[in-house]
Amino acid sequence: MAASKGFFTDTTLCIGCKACEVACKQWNQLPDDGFLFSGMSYDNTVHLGGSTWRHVAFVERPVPLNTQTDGAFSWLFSSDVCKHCARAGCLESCPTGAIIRTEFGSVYVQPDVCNGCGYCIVSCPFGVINRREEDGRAWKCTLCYDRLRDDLVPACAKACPTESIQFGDLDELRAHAKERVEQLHERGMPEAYLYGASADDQPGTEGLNAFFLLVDKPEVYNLPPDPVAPAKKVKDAWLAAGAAAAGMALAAVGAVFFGGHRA
Amino acid sequence: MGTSFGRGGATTFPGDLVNSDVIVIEGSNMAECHPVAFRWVMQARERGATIIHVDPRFTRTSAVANLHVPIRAGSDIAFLGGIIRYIIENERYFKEYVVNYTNAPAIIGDDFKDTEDLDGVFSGWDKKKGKYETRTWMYKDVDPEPAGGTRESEAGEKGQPIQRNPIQAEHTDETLQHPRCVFQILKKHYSRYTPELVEETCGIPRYLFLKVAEALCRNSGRERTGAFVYAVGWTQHTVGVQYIRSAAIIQLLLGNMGRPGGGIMALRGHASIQGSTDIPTLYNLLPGYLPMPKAKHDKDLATYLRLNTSPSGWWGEFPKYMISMLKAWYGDAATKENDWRYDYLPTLTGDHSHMNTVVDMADGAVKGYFVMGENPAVGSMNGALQRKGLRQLDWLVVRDFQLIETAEFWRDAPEIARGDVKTKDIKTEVFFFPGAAHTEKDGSFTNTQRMLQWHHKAVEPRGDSRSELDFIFKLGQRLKELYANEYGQIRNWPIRDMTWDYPEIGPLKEPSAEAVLHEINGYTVADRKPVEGYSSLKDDGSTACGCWIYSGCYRGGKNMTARRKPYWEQNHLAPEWAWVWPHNRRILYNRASADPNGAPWSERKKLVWWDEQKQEWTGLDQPDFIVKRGPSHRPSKEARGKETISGVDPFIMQADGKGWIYVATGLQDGPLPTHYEPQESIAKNPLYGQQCNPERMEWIRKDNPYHQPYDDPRFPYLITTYRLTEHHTAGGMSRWLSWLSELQPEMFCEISPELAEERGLKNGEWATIRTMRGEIETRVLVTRRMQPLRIKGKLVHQIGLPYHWSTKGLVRGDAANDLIGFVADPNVSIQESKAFTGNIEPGRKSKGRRHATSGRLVKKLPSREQDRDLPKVGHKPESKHGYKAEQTKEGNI
Amino acid sequence: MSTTVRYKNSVERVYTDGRDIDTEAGDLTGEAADQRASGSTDKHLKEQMQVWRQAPGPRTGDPAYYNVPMLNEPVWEWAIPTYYYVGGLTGAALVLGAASQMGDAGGRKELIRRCHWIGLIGAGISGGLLIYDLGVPSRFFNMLRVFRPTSVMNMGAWILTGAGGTAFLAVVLRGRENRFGAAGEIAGYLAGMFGAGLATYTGVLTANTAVPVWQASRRVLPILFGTSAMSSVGALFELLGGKGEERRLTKIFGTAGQIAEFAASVAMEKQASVVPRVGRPLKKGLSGFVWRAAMTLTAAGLVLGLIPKPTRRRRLAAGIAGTLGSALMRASVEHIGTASARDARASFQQQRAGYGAAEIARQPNQ
Amino acid sequence: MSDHNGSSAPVWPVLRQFAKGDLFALDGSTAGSSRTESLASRTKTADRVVGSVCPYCAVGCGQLVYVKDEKIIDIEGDPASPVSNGCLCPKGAATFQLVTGSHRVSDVLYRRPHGTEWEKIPLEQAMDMVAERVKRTRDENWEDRDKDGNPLRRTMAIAHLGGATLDNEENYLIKKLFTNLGIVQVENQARI
Repeated sequence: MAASKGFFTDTTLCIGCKACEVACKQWNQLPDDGFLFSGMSYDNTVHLGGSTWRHVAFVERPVPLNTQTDGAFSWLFSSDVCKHCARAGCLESCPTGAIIRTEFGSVYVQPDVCNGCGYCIVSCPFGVINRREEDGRAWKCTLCYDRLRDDLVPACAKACPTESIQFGDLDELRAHAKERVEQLHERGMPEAYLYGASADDQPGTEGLNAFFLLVDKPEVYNLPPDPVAPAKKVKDAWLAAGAAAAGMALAAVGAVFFGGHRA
Repeated sequence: MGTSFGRGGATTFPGDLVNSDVIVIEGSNMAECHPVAFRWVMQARERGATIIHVDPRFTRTSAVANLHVPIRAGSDIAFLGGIIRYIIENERYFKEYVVNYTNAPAIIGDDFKDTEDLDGVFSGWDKKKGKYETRTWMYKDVDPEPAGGTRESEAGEKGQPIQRNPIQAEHTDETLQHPRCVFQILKKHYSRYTPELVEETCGIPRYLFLKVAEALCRNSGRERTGAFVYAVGWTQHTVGVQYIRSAAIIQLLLGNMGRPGGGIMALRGHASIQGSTDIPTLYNLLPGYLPMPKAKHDKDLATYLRLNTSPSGWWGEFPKYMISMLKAWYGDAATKENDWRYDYLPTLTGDHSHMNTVVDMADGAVKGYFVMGENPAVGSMNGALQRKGLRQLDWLVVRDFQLIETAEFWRDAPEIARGDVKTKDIKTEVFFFPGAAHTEKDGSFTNTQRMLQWHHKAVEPRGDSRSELDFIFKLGQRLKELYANEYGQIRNWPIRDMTWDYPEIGPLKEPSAEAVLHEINGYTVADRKPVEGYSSLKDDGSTACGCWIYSGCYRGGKNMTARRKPYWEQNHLAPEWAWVWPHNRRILYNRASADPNGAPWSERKKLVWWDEQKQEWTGLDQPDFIVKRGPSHRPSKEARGKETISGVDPFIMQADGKGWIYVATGLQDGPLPTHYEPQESIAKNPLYGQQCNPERMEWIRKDNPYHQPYDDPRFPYLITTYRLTEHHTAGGMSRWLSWLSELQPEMFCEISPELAEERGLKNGEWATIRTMRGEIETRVLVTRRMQPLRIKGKLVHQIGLPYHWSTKGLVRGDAANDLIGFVADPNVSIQESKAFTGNIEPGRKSKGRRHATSGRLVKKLPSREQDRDLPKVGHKPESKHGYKAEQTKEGNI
Repeated sequence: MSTTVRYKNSVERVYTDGRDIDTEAGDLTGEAADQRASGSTDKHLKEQMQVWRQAPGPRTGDPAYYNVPMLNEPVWEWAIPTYYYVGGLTGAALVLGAASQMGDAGGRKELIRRCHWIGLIGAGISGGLLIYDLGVPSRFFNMLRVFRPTSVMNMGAWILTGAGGTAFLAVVLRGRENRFGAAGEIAGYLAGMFGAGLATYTGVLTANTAVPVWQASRRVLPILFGTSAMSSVGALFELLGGKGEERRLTKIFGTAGQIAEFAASVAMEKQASVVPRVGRPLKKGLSGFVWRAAMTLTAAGLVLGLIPKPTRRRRLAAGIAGTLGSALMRASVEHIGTASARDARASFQQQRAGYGAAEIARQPNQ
Repeated sequence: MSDHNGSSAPVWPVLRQFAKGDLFALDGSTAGSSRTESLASRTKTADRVVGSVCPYCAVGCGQLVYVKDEKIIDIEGDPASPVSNGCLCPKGAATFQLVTGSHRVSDVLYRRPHGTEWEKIPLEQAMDMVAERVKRTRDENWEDRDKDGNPLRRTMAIAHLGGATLDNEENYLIKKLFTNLGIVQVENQARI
């Protein structure tokens, strides 16, 4: 198995150009997501979806960043992507085996297997994977599985003009990201932190293979503050199901016992 | 820039911005419009450089800059002038650099009067002609060549006549104390550009202004450098050239030119826009910034050469370039006896630039029009007037990828939709030819850093798609055939004699682009061997060269522009990647990176230096200097041409080898940048009685109405236009692509929450925007990124409008340029689209009216034209075109 | 496909297939090159997305991103809640069938036969509903491609297959006078076991998602679904109008189910509302209304069924109310989930309140 | 089940699970299809890779054009370029759609005077027609000298616009041909 690969998206380097969105569409030959004016700053793709595997969020805040020497305003950009979680909700919920863990540690949907059951869609704690109505199958970022097979960098990371999207071996990325946060703290940006860089940061997913450096609350970027792979809690439900099944059996037997022979 | 430093091209390249300690981005939204070049700015920031963005809007560039300075659109000279004053008053200039490498010590003639003396006008205004007589601006005791000096500068855009006598200051004062020296004149000129005035003019609070000035000063000198970055946010004004001049002055004062991390980076918007001025599809130039002959002056070759050859500086080589070009064009037909067929060239009688062509078109004087890879019906000002012009043509040829608005102006235009104009009433015959893409043809682009890069043909064009090369070549062949029986007439001889024998290659028998490049590079006539560079060119007809500044790009028969040695195998200047003019020099004027003695100013900022041992200039870059000329060299009095360049003259294209803080000759509208208000402003000029640039080009005609100069009650808001990362200019290359269209799917305007409140506008809903030229509807983005400015206690609101959309493509919307009138900078005829006034109201109330076709949109008010100009400047007569007819029809020449 | 863009000044309409690649000039072989895009818009995006009408700026203290849903909402339409109902009914009937096989089952022959038939037909309908709802129905059998215990749906597929298979065997073999009869008898019991799974796993399936209200209700949902399955069986037999032993027996089973279902509903409301924002869809809006309606119908069914001396009419009414209540309960759970997924703040507040991953850390046994 | 593994592994992943003792079937090696197994980047299959330059703005980012069977299969940044290090902006990244898009017209179209529709005409015919019109317009509107007798040698009735998106070689031929026809109104985007 090859070393685990992933993305480190450093939002302090993002200029919101959306090259990643287009490079992704180009390489994967995805269709557009509709020509809808959202009114949400410069974000007209709004969210990740079946046909949008990279999405840049635009956050207009009435507070400055600490590195800005003046002003009472800041504009944050963040290129969102499938997180390829170490514990991936979609993967664990997929009933067909269409979603697999690859040799690069990424989570991949096999379009030739997926039957479009839609279960992964509600199982993703980040709202990443989605179906396109006319197509029926579930789609999301593949971490450019095809490119990785040939030692190529994923299309978005390659296109990114400012190295906001960094691709590489996960261990190295994590080490680098840690240094980067320290560097930013030194430079007077104490608000910088890593999102999902490790299992410690994000126990619910046991760490993201595509993690982020953020400068505001995750919610500001439409990211959950404490996501959890649903299967981590499923034991409770199975126990309840067991109890319900037992109760039902008991009720049935009871009904037979009490309702049976009296007549 | 041409007039300040000698060449109009960007003096550096984006990659070198990494070495900057401070980068001021003004008049450019670099992160949005040039994201990949911005890569280097981000790297500089990460290395600790301070990034400052001065812009009316808080853009994606501002978002990642250390400091955003909101400015009133159209007030940049006041701001930059304020910085100049700050540098001088606080003695923060790089004295050794200024004294040695600039014309600051030069003494100016006694007749010169500054705008300070004449309330906003320089000496020499000719009321009758409506233009300056620039003689009084000259150095003391230097007699400029009378009127005829017509050699154009290498201005990146339209070059200007520069009078090329030995313009070397006769008198200098190296102590910079003489009251008539450039330095003192400069000091006086900007003495009123105080922080208070900057605040009052630009809406920039004092403390912010001081932050910028201090950051620039702090990062200059031997150890540190700063760079300026601009784009069309500066050029598209009635004083556009002077905006750039202001930055040039700052960079010269701070000693930032020719040094790593310094310079002025001009960012251009099209793949080969630099190339299309170098090898100009511009009326006033021949390839390599050789001027087109002027009817009145350049009657024969001898006169033309005399008027254009500079007795000092590099332009002393002029005849070699001109004769080699004629030789390339006319081959054997060009002989010494027939003046190399100079008499084949058509001549100019005035300004024949685009906007004049359009009004001529609208008046029926132009019959046939070729449009190739451009969409003027959307991308040009006053779209309705543009389209009116198209309707008057007999025939129109459009070459593009798809049916753009210009190709279908007769079918799909606002005035057609409205019914003001009927398709069947339009007589124009239209030919649409599908163009080949860059992947379907060989050829070179010249990028913003003057780099020629070759793109190879990957696949054959499909269907009837052809390259422009093929189209023009075959059109030429046909015309040669058509005229074959009419060579009795002299006027047809150029067609007969024009060399047009490029090898035809491939299945489509296309002309070989490499053969054309070979001709551009130049060759020795006898054996057709490519020349090594422009220093090999001769004025005896033994060499031919299509464009002398590109000479060397095909050196040794090798296509240098196709070189692709990976950057990691060479230094950061990457000299073996493609080819840069001139002579593969990456940073211009790099002689200035060394001190007068030839040693680098500092280890940290070394680039080119004098090697005592080898007795030559050496370093990381190709020296932009005469390699063997030592720092101690001083020319003799008798020296002529390039022999006049001394060892301490880094600006070798300038007649005196110095960086020009003060432009004694070469500009139409003054030797020093002066703050003038835009044609349509929200404020009276706070500095001078003269409101606008007196030399600006106006087109006073019914289909091009102007608002009142300021305080027009009908149009209380300032509007500025721009583009977005997600689209490309007029949209011909982006609105048809779904992957780009979905990212910015509709036309919108950007306004502040305060303006939204004032006018009852809501985010996401509709607004109607009006000027006298037209009315459009847009979606509304309410954002704190648009910040109202407080000017003299009054809130000034600005409206931002991207201009990508029109009636065709996947995503559509009204075209912003339909709002803008024709008015332009006098030096380069570039229109003012970055600052004008208008009004906004909520809702979709536009009826799609355009003044040019639907008549008046708003109630009539007195024009108050007199408020734009002082009485002594005069009033412009309403003439055929209405522009200062004297000036532009005859006077410019 | 075509879409008309709201631009009134154009003559031409806009056509795009989403990529617009001329396949003579460019190759379409990328990963998603065959993703079909007949409509211009991701349907769900379009439904959810409304043009933002305010000046941007996240709310301090309780930020969100333009109120854009953080999660994707369920793509399941009517077929899946219907399947929940039918599957539940099937499962509970098989459980009852198996229980009825016990002891002296002579008098319950008809009941057992009916239960097995309900199991067989119900499993068939369930399969049909699932196939109908799949994005790519032809790939239904991919459900059995792997055995993936982490996937509740995969388990469900095996359970449904097992339930259907054993119900089939029970129907075909049971009662025969040979070895096959014994096998049929065993199949009946097995069917009961599968049935218990079938009737309750759907609750686990729903709970095992990122949808905040479902996740918060995970300890109740399987019980709710199981008890509701029981009440549906009771209601169905009311409708079928069984007699004697069958009637008594199913009445007890169904009534127990209805009482438990009602109790589970109340418990769910409480569980879900630990974080008020999470429980909101149960109380507000259309989803809240549907939820209440389901509870009311279930209660009505229960009350009608408990009135002494039942008439045929009253039994029918009780059966209809119970059936509708059960079915509507499943539909409302679906609806509540959709509403919850659309509310990004439900997730945010749930997780901020310590009910994200932090909840697991607080449970040392997990 | 569409799986068809070339290898000896069982076709049905459940059997693979048994064989490997894999209880969960999460891993690609168990649940992968044959397509997944043979997945590779399409650029690998290119017949040739052609060096190019981005056609949008003037930064001049390097591009690589991948061609297979005379079709373009991909266009992306050239990592070797000192200008761009392989990066592209959104427009540059959309170049593939720009050059292979179905929006491109590949016929010559003609709109006759007062016409309401386009007509397709052959390229050669169109070229002849344009050449004829250039000649006629030039001949009819020739200016030999101005009123003072200065040489003009030109026609002001024909103009040209465009060049900043074109190649240097193209601009050169445009300038050369038009200047020699006496057309001086040659302009481009640099002014716009």
